[in-house]
Amino acid sequence: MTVPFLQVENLTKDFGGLRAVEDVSFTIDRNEVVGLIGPNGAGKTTLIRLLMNILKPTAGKVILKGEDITGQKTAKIVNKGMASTFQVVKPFRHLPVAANVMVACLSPKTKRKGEWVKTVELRALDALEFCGIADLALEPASVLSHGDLKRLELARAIATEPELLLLDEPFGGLSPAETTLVAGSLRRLHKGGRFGRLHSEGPAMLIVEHKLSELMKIVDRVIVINFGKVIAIDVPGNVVKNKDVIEAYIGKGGK
Amino acid sequence: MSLYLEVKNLSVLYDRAIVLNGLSLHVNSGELVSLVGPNGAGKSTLLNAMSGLIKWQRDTLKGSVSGKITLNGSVKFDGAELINLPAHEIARKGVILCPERGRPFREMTVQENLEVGALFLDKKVADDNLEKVYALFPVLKKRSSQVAGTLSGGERTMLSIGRSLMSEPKILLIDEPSVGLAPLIKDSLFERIRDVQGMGVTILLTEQDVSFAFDLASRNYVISRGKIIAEGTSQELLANELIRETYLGL
Amino acid sequence: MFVSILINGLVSGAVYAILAIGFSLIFGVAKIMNMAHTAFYMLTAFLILGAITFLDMPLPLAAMASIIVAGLLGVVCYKLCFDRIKVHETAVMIISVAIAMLFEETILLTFGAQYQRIPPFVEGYFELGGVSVLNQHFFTAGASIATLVGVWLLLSKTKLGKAIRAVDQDREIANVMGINVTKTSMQVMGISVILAGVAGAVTAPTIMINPLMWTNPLVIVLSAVVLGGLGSIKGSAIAAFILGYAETLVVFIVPDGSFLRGAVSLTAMVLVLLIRPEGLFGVAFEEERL
Amino acid sequence: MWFRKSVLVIPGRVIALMFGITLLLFPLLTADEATLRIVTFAAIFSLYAVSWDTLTGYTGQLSLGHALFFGVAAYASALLDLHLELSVWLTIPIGSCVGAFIGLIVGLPALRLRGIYLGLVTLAFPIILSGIIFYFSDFTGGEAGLYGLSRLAEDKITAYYIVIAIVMCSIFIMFKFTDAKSRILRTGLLLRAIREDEMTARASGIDTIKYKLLAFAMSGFFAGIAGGLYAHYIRVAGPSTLELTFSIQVVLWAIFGGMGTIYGPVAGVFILYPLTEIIRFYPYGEEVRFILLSLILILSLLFMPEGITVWVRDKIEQECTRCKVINAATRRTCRACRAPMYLTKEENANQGKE
Repeated sequence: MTVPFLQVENLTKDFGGLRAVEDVSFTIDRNEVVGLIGPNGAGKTTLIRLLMNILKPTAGKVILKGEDITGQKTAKIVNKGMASTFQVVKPFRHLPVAANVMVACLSPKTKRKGEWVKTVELRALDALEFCGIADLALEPASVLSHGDLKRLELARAIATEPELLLLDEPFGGLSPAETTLVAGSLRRLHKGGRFGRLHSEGPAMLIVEHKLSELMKIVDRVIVINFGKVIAIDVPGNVVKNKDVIEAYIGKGGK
Repeated sequence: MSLYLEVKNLSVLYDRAIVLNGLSLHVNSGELVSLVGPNGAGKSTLLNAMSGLIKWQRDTLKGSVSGKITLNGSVKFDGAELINLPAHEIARKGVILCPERGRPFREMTVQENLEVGALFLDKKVADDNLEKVYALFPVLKKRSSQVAGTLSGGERTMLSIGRSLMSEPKILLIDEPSVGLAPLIKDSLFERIRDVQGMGVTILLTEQDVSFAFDLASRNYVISRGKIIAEGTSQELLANELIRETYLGL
Repeated sequence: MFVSILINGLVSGAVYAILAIGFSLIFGVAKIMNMAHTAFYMLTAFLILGAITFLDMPLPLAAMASIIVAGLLGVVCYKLCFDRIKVHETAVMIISVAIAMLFEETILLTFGAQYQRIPPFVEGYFELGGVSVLNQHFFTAGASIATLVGVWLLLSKTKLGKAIRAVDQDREIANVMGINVTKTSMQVMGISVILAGVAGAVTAPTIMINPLMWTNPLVIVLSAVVLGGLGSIKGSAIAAFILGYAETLVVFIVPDGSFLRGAVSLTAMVLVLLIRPEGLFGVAFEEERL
Repeated sequence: MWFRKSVLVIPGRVIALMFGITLLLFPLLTADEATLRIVTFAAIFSLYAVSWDTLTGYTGQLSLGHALFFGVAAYASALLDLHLELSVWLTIPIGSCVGAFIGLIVGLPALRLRGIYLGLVTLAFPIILSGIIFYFSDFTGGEAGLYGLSRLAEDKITAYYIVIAIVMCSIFIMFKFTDAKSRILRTGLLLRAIREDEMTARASGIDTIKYKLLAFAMSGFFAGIAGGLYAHYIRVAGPSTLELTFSIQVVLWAIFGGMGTIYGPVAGVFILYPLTEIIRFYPYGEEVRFILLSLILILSLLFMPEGITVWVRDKIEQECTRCKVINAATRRTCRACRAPMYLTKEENANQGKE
């Protein structure tokens, strides 16, 4: 039996009296795209922050490539190959867009002999180009619109050359056309390869999203959580038919 | 029904990033209108702009937090122009904001929180209002001497609605009332909002939870990227396949 | 020994508490790090001295007048300086340092650098547990505690007090609840400086006054405010008492080590902050850390 | 060629260059020892102010007790000089290393604290240390301090050149260290990123703890050089170098000049420090100099809250909105991409109206 790429065991998080995430366990394989859905306030964002150790879990374990990474520094986790985007985008506002991505290109993980220092700018530009905002590279990040910020966040995450990418609402606030575009890039990214000087390892992905129709097209499996608990893990086709899921989403009346 | 609140061509820019893009909407007297849309569509910004918070941020913080803020357009309420009024004047005219997650004054007790809502009113009126709020939200009465920071999510939302009711509002702007609440609490909050409307208060609320909003409101706006995309009753909007798929995600 | 530690600690603790409350009020309401806060305390002491020596006023009247003048001066400073550049928080802080310097140097110029004495409000002393305690110390302690009670009543019972606390905790929400934040900020500046003035007036007779006497209390007040948890008015008052007692104890244990007073209370502050980064009574909200 | 392209066409850099040349030629302009002394002190203090700016202006770690690094290095150099009789060329580097080490120690709380909390903790350290120094006055000289240190050089002019050379090199190193646009050292970019948003920096895989400690150590090291030079120049290391006012002074200089720019603190020191010294020579100058100084500070901050150099820079320089190259404000087209500059000005003015 092989070790799963990411294994989450009984992850739990309390905020004061509130249990935001309760006993969540699941696994993600190296070449999978997994969706994470659930109603507002179900604990999806908290779960991602727990995985990245931005919040400290109350109990439970996160195991990446067979190594327990619970409680390790966020930067270290990123360098082990797990990167994430955030729902609330906080760029380095006064730095140019390109510099925002360059910071990620400077992380130790992306260090490769010789070419490292020389190609930082170029690789940052390639990441921006991949996300479709290369024309804004010199503008300070504070002038970007919401949609562009989302793409900047994606560029920043893929510039760390992750093997597992956690995306928190990558389509949030994007127009339908942009959504299709970004979904396309995600699919290309998942296949892996080189985009200019940017090296993609074809990361596995965990995508939190509300736009189910778009999400269902790109994912292999879906995890549904509600009130911090996993209520279903299944392929997209079955999830939409699941009684618990329908109830959680539409509400008890089933209106 | 008379035209009560009218927003025309409202634009908000943070630096050069457009958050609201020439948005227009109106609310009639006594109506309950909902505003649905995804994260980052500009719902909260709209309510903040209407309640004068954006103007306050522009004048006081001068962009030290999120860059230069530009605010244009017109917000007319009951015939008066609000856009250039300071936030406290707007509140005294009866347009009150209930912020997302309630934002109670954490270190004050529940009763003090409520009293803050009526600071600019006479003591006697304030006491009457307090009675009314306690009658509407018995749970607040039970917790009246508890520090607001210890309240649960649902109680916080109720406290913020109660606090706004203290200032004798004509129109309530409720920001995401149902966010992060359990279904049972959602249901009871649903009833309370109905009660508030029954008291003759006009309500404009924003929601991400479409089913919650559509059940509650008589008319809905769908907002995306700082613009109103569609307007109509719940049935009309749900019948429109395109809107249902792309904007509501149902 | 025990009695005098008790009394002296009480006196310095109460005075620091008044200063710390004033400081944290204006910091909470208007986000002004007013480094000139204790300069107003020094200023009031010298205003009293001036009123007595140059205008021949009786002491209580001189004290009242000085406190009011200081308060007005505070509001003027707020209007002329702080209010106009409140966006730039560091610039506000530096301006307040400059104002403190201005006060210090003006006083130096008019009164000179030597230590001076102000007559006590009440004469005589009192035997307690074998130690003689000056009546003035009792007066200082009593007046300080009365002021603290007054502030507490103001904040918890009056409309203004509720408005102040609301603005202190969330300026934006207070604003949309119909409170005029700008007006409240100015009132708080007045109150804050008047508190500093009261502290100056009641302490002045117990110490030798000197134009440089504002730096040491400033350090103590800053550490009390941080120790209590920024933004917690109650916390800063309690921390002020703790530091007041710590300081008194040090003076008793190491009699010729008055230079250690500041060092010890600051060490206490550093240690507490290392264990609890949000201060003794501050609240850390984990959800909001990101 | 490179020099003509990127230095001579930008007014700010021309001013910096002229300033540097003036400093180097200064002893030829005047033989007055008092003036030379003032300029030497200004140079030492500007290094001190720049080291504060590296830490607070660039990395965003508020330090209100910077005198600690300065004073510790001054004392360390003095002790090494008096007890071990080492040469000046050893005491100052070792003293600065002690400063860097202290920087690391102070940096440790920085990992848990931020903003004003950190500022207050740093403020506490020099005061605590001066308490200790008074307590062990036999070893540390107490109130009077340690005196009779060896000179930097036998005559004043050599000493002046030693100071100027060391200060200029140090400031240049720090300029490179903090320059976010530098292509050689990437630390500047990372430090700016930490100041802007530490969490995002961490999520980008940057070990922010390491870089914060690096900033503390660098800042401590260069403040230490300034402290060592100062101690050897006046031949005394006393508790005044640890005073609260000395910590606040550096903040005044740097913010008056312009925080987050290396040239700002230098300009701040070279304007304010000579001013306070020169006023002394006038009648009543000694008494009113600090009153005048504080009035100047208040007025300048009211009108130039971001600092004097930033205000001047915005008047004489302009960034091309298309290619972000710095141009003189007088140019009508960008020197790099030929885009018209006056258009961009209008665009900026119209921005709010769309």
